[in-house]
Amino acid sequence: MSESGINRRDFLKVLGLGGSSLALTGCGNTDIRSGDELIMPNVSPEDFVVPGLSVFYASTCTQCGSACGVMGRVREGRVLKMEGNPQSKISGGKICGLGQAAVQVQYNPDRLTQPMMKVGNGLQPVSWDKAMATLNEKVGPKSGIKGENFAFMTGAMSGHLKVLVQNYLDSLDSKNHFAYEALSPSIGFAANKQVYGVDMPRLHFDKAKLIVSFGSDFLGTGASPVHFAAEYAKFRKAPRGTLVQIEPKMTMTGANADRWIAIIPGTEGIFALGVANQLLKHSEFTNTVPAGIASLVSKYDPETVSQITGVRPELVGHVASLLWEKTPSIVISGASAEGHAHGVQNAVAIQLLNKILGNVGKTIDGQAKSPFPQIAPEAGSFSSLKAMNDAMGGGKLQAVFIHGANPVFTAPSFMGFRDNLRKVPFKVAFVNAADETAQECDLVLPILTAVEEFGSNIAWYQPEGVEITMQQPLMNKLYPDTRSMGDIMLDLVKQRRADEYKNWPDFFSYLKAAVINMKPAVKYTDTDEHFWYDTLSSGVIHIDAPQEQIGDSFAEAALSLPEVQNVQDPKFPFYLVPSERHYFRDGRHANCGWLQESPDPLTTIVWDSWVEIHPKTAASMGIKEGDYLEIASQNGTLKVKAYLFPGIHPDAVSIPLGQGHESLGRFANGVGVNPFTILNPVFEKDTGELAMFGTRVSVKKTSDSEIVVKDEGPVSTQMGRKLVVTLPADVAQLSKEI
Amino acid sequence: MSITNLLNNWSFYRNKRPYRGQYDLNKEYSEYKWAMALDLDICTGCNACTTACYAENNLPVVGKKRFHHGQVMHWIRIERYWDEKMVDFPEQGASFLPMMCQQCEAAPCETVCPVGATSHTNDGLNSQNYHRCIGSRYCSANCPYKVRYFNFWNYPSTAWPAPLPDQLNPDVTVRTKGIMEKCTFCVQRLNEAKSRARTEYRLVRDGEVVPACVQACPTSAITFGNIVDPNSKVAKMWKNQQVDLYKDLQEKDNTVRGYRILEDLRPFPSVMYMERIRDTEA
Amino acid sequence: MSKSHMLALFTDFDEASNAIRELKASNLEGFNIKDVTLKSPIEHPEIEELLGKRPVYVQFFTLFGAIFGGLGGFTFISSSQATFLLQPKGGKPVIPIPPDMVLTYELFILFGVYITVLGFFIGAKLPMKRHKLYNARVSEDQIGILIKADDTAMPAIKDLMTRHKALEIIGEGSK
Amino acid sequence: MINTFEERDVAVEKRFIHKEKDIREDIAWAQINKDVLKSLERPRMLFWVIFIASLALFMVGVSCEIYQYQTGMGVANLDNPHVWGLYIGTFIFWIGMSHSGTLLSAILHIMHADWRKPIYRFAEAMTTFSLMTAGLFVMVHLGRVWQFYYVVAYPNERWTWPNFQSPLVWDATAIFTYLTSSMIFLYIGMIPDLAICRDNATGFRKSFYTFLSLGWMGTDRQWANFRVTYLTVACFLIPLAVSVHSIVATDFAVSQQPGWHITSFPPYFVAGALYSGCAAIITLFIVLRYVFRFEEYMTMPILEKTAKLTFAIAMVWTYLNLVEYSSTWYGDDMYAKQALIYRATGDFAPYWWMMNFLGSVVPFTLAFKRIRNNIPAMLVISILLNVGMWLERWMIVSPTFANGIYPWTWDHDQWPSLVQWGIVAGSFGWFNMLFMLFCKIFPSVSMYEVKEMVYHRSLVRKGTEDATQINPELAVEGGIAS
Repeated sequence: MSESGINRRDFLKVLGLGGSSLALTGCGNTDIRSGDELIMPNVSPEDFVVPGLSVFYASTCTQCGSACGVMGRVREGRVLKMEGNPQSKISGGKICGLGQAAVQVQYNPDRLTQPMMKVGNGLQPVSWDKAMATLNEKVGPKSGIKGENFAFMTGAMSGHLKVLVQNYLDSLDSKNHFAYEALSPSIGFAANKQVYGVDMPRLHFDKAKLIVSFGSDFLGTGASPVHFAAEYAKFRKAPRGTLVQIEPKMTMTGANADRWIAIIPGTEGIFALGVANQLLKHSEFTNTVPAGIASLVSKYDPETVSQITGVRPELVGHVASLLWEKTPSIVISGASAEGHAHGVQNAVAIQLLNKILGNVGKTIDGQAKSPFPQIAPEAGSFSSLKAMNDAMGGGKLQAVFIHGANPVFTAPSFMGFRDNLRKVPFKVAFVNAADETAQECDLVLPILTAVEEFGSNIAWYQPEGVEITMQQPLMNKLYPDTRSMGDIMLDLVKQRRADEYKNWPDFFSYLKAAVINMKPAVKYTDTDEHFWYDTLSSGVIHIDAPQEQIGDSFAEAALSLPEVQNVQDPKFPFYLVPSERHYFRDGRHANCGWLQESPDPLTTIVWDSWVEIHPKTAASMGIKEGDYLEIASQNGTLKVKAYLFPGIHPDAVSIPLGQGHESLGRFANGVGVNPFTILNPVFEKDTGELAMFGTRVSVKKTSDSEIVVKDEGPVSTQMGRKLVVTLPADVAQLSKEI
Repeated sequence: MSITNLLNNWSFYRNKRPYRGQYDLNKEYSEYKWAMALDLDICTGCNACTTACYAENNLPVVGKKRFHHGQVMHWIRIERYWDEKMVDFPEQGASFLPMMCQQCEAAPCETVCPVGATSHTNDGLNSQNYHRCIGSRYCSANCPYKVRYFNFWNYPSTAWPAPLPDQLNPDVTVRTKGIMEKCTFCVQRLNEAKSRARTEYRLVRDGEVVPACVQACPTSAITFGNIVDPNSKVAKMWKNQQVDLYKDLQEKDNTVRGYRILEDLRPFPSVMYMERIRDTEA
Repeated sequence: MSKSHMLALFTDFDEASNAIRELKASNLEGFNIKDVTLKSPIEHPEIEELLGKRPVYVQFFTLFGAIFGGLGGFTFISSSQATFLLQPKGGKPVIPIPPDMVLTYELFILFGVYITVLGFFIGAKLPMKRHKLYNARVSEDQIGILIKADDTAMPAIKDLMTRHKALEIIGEGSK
Repeated sequence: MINTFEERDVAVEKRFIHKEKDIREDIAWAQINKDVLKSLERPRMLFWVIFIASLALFMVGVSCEIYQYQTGMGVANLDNPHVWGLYIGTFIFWIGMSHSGTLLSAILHIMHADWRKPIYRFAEAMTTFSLMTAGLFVMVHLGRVWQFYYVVAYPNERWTWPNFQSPLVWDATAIFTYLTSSMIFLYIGMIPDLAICRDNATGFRKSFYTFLSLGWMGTDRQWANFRVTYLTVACFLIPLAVSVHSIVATDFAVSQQPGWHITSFPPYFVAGALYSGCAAIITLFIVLRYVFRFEEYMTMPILEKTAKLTFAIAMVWTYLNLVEYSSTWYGDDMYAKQALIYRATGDFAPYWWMMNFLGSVVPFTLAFKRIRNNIPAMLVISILLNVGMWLERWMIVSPTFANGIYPWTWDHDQWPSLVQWGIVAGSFGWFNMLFMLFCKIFPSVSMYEVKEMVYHRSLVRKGTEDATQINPELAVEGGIAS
């Protein structure tokens, strides 16, 4: 046996592997790692592993902030596929493509597999012992670091990990928790706060007969796309609701609208006031708003509105009459209406329509109030990035931790974030892959992916009650030198508060204890252990918490008229619409092959960035598809391929976000451009958030041209074939359908 | 292979054909015929089905260059059409069409395959036998929907850098270069459900098994099931939409939405689409 | 009585045919017209006729081959299809007639040609060893008459050939 | 004065023979042997140059194929709707070329057109070799060529058979039948000549030809069997040739794709095949005539007759082409009409128009006697016609993929890669190589049949001189002696 180079052990390994990778064997692709633990489970399976049978474990998808309950299909100790968890009210058993890609994050070939430390200009691998020793040295109790000199940047956060982060900051006596999301809902929250008194009301699309959406891409990128998609499906069933979308660039939601209206970016509020003006002429609505507001609104007659917004005047009355006819309705605002200097005002003006129509309480009401404020979600904001950037720039910070955010990539270049970060003596990144931010850090710690990790999550949009979605590992950790973020945080907390946390050797035990503490809230009667396992197996803790009351009164002061600078800047004549792709968001998952190859729904472009430009504008400038255009703002220039796209306002150009990575991995690096870099320093006045849609650009055609790689063929219509047939809504008899 | 067999069963061989419920030639009628109903009005074009298909069926990620060359392997693709009468803006949105193998009853691909690598299964699927395929690509040439995807490259050696192969679904083979592949209605799931049902002396229940795209679809726009079972949801929907699997031209009211794509070519597809609705008054 | 061979070569084809005509009429003892073999560089149907009825059977091979190919082909194809029930082809019966006819037709021709050629080899007795009296000039421009006859008749035949201006007369002994 | 039919016949013959003497009837038979056998002798330098060039071209194709075999069909730059490309187009081209040999040897044989005799041998060789080339393309085209034997109906323990409904299986069967039958036909017709070679060869070549000539002695019995066999096989070959290209046409015609699903495709393909074959014969005629100094046998009147035949077939092809266009244009098939418009205006338009020009306009030059008798002009025209016919096959295959039924998958990028071009070029190298080897190993002019031709011409002349001769054609084949 030994002569042939195979011993019994290897033979068994091959046998064990054979079953699962038979498919690969035939293709010469088999990868037998000698002595690897991956081989063993098949020979002597671990508990719950039945070779050949797949088991579904409930967990939570952390690919975006919606916290959908998911199930991981596990076979032979490997997680293979994500499915929706039917017990989750958020996902309803469904899942989006971004969630599917969680397994590609897990098995990503470019994952960071061991701690790295900055040596010279490059990162060098170090052991965990060395890494933790360094951490202790720099921020440990003996380092003498003060609270104000330390900052912890995270992405949007919720659950018990957030508690640990908070506790760690507390132990340092630091208040510098910067929860940063590049695409945060903060402006909308601020507007909602003004109108309803809550951050986020609950939206009942299924109850509405008409949705008028001002740039809200709720099907693609909103608060909870999978949940809203299910609501949308109900909304489209008999009696079929009508969707009107008003936005500068067609989003996926706009593509599904019955009526899509192109509008100059930033003037959505004016349009809403124009509609309000028309509505207030109906006697039923005259007393719904304070007289002061009514008189303010009255100056927005259709002609004026049309002049400002670029929308045909008759459409103002048309939308108003739709709202008049179809009740109950719901009017929502989204990113493209909110991302302006007057974003909150825009959103408030839009929400005014709900108030006039009396939708509050019918299609809009309060979310359930979570009984556990300490684990409540922190949605993140841009202003925290700004605050941290200022602190760094002022040289106040001695050490920063960064987790769940990639600010070097997403911070606009005018902030000089990279340079400011370099001023900080000690930077630590907790990452899955060595992204742009990690490249700048002194210590880069590889943490477990979401499918290897325990955790708890609460979404900031809760469809029904409060749903705490539990995260449990769907498989053993793939790389021995990666660590749980929870464990690291616990270790860090123990640096200073060892006594308080001595009962919990690891994050698992901490989480378990914390979850069991919630038992009373769910009125669970069995033992603690049962509660824990029930929670894990169902994946969700559902709490029937009472709804928050939302404000019904609309203070006159709440509405200040949107100031629209509809001034043409001859140097920068175009509005830049940095569009959020539904599977890319801020670009953190750009290194997944599936997502790169998943065509953009509207342009069907893959593996690239592009600039959408209206065919008419393009024709006037002599631009053809594939021509490289120089899109220049005050803060930078991008060279992007043109794609002629009819669903965009002729005065706007749109570049999708999420691409243009320099250091994320083989699938993302060098693909496309990053429009974050050219954003102008335009800030929302009330919140200080970055006005994403406030940038003006110039467009210059270059002589370069390259073919646009897309799924679409040379024609974009059906060429007379009966492929997608459209039936007028008044002919269809949906109520008779099954 | 004997002449007696031929003579004795001549009328059987001449008359029995794999449609009209005669998939299993040894039975009078078949127990299963998988079919779909796809509501285009609630399909949002979000591509969740496509990604789910990549995950379930070990579809390779081909990369930008090969995608450009049309060598992409998406078994289900979302097509986006603009209205032909569009003036300036697509005021009624876009038309999304998820297009996968239509599992035609009289499949144009089946008859032309020189080696019989694609054929009808007993439950009415249009199957693709990878081992038998020699890569003549005639099936794709004759497919009206162009939903067959050929392995132009040896994807197993390039598409999954380690450790991505760990994600591959062991129930589905990885296809090497030179063979044709296409949507199977997730036949691995169907077979598992069928054998599970058989061990329990019953038929597969409605909704017990669905393909990956159906399972993922956030709006539940796709309904899948056994159309032989009159109580299945899909059978009811087909009946309700007045689409008959075995008719090439449907006689139906103009208010119902069901139709099948390129029906006039008479492939008898097993996927019924339901017309997209637009509120023309909006 | 011993028999021997003799080859007479002619350049003038008319003379050669006259020689055969005369031989046929001569009724020599120990000689039969059936033992005359004509060897020529090109085919001479008119002279062959003089030699009497020497039937060719190739066409019967052809008939057999074609019928066998057609019937056998169809039987083979349809019975193969009848055993290949596992993989029915959408919408078509197990044994579809029109496509099978195409293949039947091809096999009809295939076997027709093959068996015809087989018949040719049998009929022409090919491959065979060359006769020892074969002369290469026969393949060039001369016509040869190979005669098998009793030794007693040989001189008379030789005489006849000489009379008809045979270019050369090669006997078995002369080599 | 012509008073009787007989007199008229004689007058016609006189005019025919004396005005257009397609071969000298006083040519010595030994001279024929000498001239033809000379072509088998040690070749000239030019031969080697061309041979090496062909071999190099073939090796280019082989390396491309090895690369494609190793890497996958993707290197051919085929893509998912556009799954067929030049391989299939060139495959049809070579199959088409093969029809010329059958036309000359079988059809004209039965029609007693004996001017074919000096040129049919190489035409038949062309048939065989172009079929062998076409067969290569079937292999090259397959994604998994190592499994090609699945197409063969061989008995196996799994009881699996090829799908007899598939036109590709018909193709395989038809091509196999045609290839073997035409090889047999070529060989049988060559046996008397092989005997001549045997009689004139020495050394190992003598044993080679002895083996191949099977002991042919030219006996009356052999000739009688030979005559019947040759005629019978010729009778089989004609419908076979027609069926082969009809079946290749059904590859397209039985499919549902626009631009392919056309009833007139089988005759159209057959006409195109004869057309390109005839043009190829003219090319090779001129080359052989020059290289082997066959001026005595491949005479100008024969070239002229071939040219006239080509012209006639070109017009048949043009007619069928127009039938295809007009039936599509006036038909009610949206897809087919769109595909036709695409051919004329889309990405392939330059090639499509060039194909129509070369195939339908250029042959009109053959209407002029001066051009027909101008050898350089004929060489150029014949090559142009074949370029046109090659384009035709490409224009049948590719535009349908690029603009088929389903608009979403209309092609982004259909230009064939260098690998495809390399393999196409390699096929010409392969064919050249085989053909050159053939010409050096086997007599490329049928000696015995030229002799027959000379013999019958001399008979006819004698007959016209004494005014008693009846129809010479009957004398040639019909077995009626004067």
